[in-house]
Amino acid sequence: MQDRVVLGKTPQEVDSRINRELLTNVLYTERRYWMIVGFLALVVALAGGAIGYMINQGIGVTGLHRPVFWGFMITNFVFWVGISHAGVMLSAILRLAQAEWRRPATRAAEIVTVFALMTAILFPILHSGRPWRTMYWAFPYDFARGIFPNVRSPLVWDPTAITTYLTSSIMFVVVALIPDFAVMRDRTKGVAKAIYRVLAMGWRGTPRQWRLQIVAGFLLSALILPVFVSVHSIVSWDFGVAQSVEAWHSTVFAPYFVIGAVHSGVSAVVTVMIILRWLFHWENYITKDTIDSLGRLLIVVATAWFFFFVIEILFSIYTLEDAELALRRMQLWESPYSWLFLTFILTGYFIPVPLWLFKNVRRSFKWMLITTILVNIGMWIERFLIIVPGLARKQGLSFSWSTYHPSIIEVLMVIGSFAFVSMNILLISKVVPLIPLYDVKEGEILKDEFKIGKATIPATMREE
Amino acid sequence: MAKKQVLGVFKTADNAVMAVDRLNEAGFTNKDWTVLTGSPYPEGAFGEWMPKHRLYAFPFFGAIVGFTVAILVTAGTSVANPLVTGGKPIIAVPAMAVIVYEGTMLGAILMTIIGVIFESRLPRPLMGLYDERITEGYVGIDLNCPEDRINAAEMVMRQSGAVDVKHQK
Amino acid sequence: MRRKTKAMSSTTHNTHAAHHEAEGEHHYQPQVLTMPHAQVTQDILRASSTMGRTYKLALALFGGLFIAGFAVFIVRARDGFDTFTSWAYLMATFGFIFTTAMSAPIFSVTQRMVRSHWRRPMGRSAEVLSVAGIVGALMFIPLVLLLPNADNRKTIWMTFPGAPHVYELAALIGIVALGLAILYVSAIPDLAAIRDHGTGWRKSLARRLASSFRGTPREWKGIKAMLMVLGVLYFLFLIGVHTMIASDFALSLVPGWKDAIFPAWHAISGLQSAVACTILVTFLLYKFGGYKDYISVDQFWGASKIMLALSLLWMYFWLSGFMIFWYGRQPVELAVIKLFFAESYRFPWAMAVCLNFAVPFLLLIWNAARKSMIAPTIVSCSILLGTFFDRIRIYVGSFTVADVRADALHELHAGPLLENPPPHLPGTADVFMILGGLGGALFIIMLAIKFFPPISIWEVTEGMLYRRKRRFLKREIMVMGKPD
Amino acid sequence: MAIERKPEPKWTLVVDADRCSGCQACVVACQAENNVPLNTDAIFNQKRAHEWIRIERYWVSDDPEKRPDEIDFSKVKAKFLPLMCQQCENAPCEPVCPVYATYHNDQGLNVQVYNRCIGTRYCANNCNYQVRFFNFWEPVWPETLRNQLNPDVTVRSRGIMEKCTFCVQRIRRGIRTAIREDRDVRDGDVTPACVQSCPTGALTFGNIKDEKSAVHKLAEDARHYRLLEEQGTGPNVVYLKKVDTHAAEDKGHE
Repeated sequence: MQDRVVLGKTPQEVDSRINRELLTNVLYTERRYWMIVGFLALVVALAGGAIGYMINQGIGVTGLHRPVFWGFMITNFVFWVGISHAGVMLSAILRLAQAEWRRPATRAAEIVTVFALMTAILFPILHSGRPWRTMYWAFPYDFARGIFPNVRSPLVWDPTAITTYLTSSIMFVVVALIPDFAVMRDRTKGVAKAIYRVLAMGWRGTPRQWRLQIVAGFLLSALILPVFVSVHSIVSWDFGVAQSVEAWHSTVFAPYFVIGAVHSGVSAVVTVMIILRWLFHWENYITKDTIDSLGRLLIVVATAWFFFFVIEILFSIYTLEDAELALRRMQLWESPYSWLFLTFILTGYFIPVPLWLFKNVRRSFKWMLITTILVNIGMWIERFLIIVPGLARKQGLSFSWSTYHPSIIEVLMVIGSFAFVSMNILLISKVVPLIPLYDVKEGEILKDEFKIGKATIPATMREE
Repeated sequence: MAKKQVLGVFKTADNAVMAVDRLNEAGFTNKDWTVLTGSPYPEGAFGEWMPKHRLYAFPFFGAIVGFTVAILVTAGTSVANPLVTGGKPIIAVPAMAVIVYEGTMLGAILMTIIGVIFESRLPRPLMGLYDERITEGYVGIDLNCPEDRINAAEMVMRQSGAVDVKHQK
Repeated sequence: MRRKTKAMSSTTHNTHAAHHEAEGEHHYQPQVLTMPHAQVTQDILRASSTMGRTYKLALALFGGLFIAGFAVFIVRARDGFDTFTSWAYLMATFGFIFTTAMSAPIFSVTQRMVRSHWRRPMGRSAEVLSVAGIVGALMFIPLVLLLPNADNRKTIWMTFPGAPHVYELAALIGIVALGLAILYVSAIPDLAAIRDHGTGWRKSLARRLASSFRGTPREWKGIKAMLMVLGVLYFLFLIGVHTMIASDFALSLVPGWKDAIFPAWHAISGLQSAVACTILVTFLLYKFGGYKDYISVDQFWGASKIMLALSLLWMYFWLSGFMIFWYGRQPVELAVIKLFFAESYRFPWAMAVCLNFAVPFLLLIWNAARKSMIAPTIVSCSILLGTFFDRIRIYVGSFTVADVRADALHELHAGPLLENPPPHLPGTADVFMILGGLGGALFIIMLAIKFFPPISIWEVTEGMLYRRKRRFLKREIMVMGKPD
Repeated sequence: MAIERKPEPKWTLVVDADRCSGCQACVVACQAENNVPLNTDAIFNQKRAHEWIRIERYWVSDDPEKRPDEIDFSKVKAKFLPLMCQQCENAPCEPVCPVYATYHNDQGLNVQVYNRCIGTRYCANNCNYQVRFFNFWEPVWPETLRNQLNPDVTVRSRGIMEKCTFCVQRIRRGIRTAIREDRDVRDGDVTPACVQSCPTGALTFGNIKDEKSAVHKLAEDARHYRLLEEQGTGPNVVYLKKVDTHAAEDKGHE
């Protein structure tokens, strides 16, 4: 049973109500909002301190050493790139599939993408030995000496892919924002009005403008999907191409990472939306149906991810190579990795997915919040378990096998990154509505229903 | 003679449609008026005039540009700085392919954005006649009519239930 | 309900595929069937029970091919099963049938899960294709016997008892059974229709199969639930079987070839070809089957989007495997690249890339092409042909190596294949076996579509309930019901 | 200047595992020659020691099939594997560097450009032999040692990679002499610190392209093998098997 909220009788009622309810935070802000933002800002400041200390002292302050040269920071980088795959996944695929329930969900998801990606980019730079010289890492500007980046290096592919993805997703958001800027232009006063006036670019809402909005939505979705797939594939190749780390040198990495990213990303979006729903009173928009459908989607995604997880392990151990077995032994049986692995596989799959099979779990905000957070705990650990053990058990030269303990600095950075993303999402929610107004209004227009015998069937008008 | 804008604001889409029909009877064509709505209506819901847009051309153009630039940059830099690494060829096609791909997509997407803004005739610094109630769910009919017929047009709109009608001074 | 304007427009549209293009407005109108239920039943039953002359000729031809192929098979089987190469092309043919017809039901399964409306006239043709599994199973048995024991070589079976033969057979029989089960369950209501309105042997057979289906809400609920369960099972099973066959008949026969994505890629090309052959069948039904009223461009449009996506995935999966090998440059990896892509089997690979990726991509990125009937059909043909070349590349390639390096199957890093074996070209006998296999599959499929209505009556009529037209302000628009 | 030498020499190091007594003299010599930062206790315990050449010691039981708890420790032997940068032909560490800080020069050397390096540490991850070292801290020398720093060798700052260079400074000097005397380089022109200091003569260095050179002959030796050969890295360091009853042990490194 879909529980459709009736927002009003006349168009005026509906639209003004949507404007009122979805612009609350933009037009009027509650105190608890500032309290939360303030707290997050504190955490971010702390992490900032840690970063400063690291840049000043050198990478020595981390727990990294030979042969574990990559640790928490890269794990976190991969994790955030993963989260960033939610936005496009949801808004693009669901828009192409013309899923009605996507309407309230899209923008929040895209915003998560943008900020997750921005945060992700920081880490490889901070993580490098001399962050202040990373300019020539990505940009071929040194014509004077004719020295350029090495096209063959995955670490050059990364910046290309991520900049492309970041630019596209920002544009994706901005284009969809124009009509909503117009709404705010008409609602605000004074300076704000002037600013929104500029941002809205003189939008009036003619049929042609709307048409192009919608066409652009489809077109950009179709264009951005291949980018989104490529980004995490390239991130996965940072590891995959490394032939000397047998645990990494697996052909399945690209799709495995992508689907894993979608798994964690969509979960993150659900988490974020449930929290925002509580914070901004979105009861009429983020309904049980929304998270129910998201839950169903998650079951499929999670299971697909699990399939890749299984073949990744199966096809790496079936040749029974010493180094490979040593690695897996460490991953599965040696503390602390054994505990991490257990936590990961339980929280990443075996707790949430069976729960999602129950309708009343999928339709309960509390449970979806819990399960989706669990998933992301699991997926963070998954990245860690892919990156670190592989390095700790590299090749047969067991003389320099080792293990890794993160330092407090790295831990602070990781925590900070979470605070940073959340803070940014909250701050942006002060200037733009995180639920696309016009999309919801369109949904209201297209809503319809008809009777079959005694049953009333909820329906929607379809232009195509 | 000089044309002036007349804007009628209607409570419901039905009234707007009624107004549109009457205007057409009164000798205006659907090229003279356009509809202003606060949210997208199905195409052709008002029998409005919808000139074809060329949005689809933009991404292809962008893709071609992006592709060429990316090829030049990747091939150029590898040739300009020909250092052997790991026994790989100087022009390493699979590696270049990755970057060229990203370049192509970036070009396509950026051009699409430009296309959207250009094709929807934005930015439009002088908005012309507008009413803030439109983003509240009211429907506006923006008629472009010769000065001597302004009153007639306003009359028509009022008759078909416009809550408010204004025109350029 | 806000903005209710006029009452439902009661204008009925007797629809023809081309008709809605002639609809007044310049925007696209999906097909909405509004003819009475009885007419649907009559039309489809009539079409599915008439056999034209060409049909009979084709049937005879395929039957003959099958028998010829079988004879050749017997002759060759007398020399025993000790060399891989002599059975390579049989394997390739099996691989092809398995990747196309036997994987086809996945299309109807997935589309039913996402409750798409356009799929309704297509689903059954996908399911009917699963009968090819019977021929497939026949071909598979000797091939399994060919496999060496898994004990002293590197296979995914490690040291399971009876591997791989037992599991392979079980898996294949399982997938065939599931496919037929889906076909049967989804056909029950239509069989009931045949029972009531059919004639002759169809009537009597349908009576036995449809048993006492009367169409109570409970029965409908049961059928839908059953289809859902079978569908999920089928999906999981199909991916699994693809993985097993890919790894046992290709991966583990090439020493040192360690490639985790290969099975997944095999499965992807399975999905791609599944859509392809469904589209092809739908087109044939439209052209020659006499189902013009029930098949419209909607089906092709919807399916070709999926086909485009899958073609991109096909390339992507391959690339993500190739990139690792190209970059790794370990001797084994270089050897594999040489064998399958760069040297020995360069030609079939080139064909596969063109037909499975280039053609679909270049044609289907154009909406105009997707929204036509002919373009998706051309693409489907090219994909099927490409898949055939590709299967030859994979299986013949691996089998030749298995003969050359039988000594090294147990090794860890078997090093480069001693000398890269030359491509193994088909002899006359091989050609006969290929044709025989394909002929058998087509023969049984053609028989099946004359018993099971290839257009599902109940799904079409159900669809009629949920797609309606109404006026909205000044235009006509389709309203789609969303039952749950 | 080495560029116009025809034919370019191809430098090769031969390590005779049978002669190695694990005395670590090479390690010390390398440390002194190449301004390798001091490995204090603290740094060593952080597992961040710099050892451009290191002696890997493996305990070899009498029977590889035995589990540790069954091994008869009276029969266990130590086995030494001097390990330095293998200057691979297909060096996995090279292509992954985004800024060309490491590449292959035309004398078969895998060179490290300190000024270019930004310390992504990707090369170290992608090195099969784990012979690349990262400067986690700014290297410091006590006042007393300042004067022993080798003026021919850069002192690496914090945040960059470094590794064995086959004593490139000595190679350059050797080539310069050869050019001055207008002849091709021959044995004795170039002797890396480790080779020079090895008391048992386990290490031999030279130009493998030169038929008369010692390394050329040794590389043909029946005992020769290259480390992790199946990885296809094509090392320029040749090892000579240890002659003992437990030849099978070498599997331990493969």
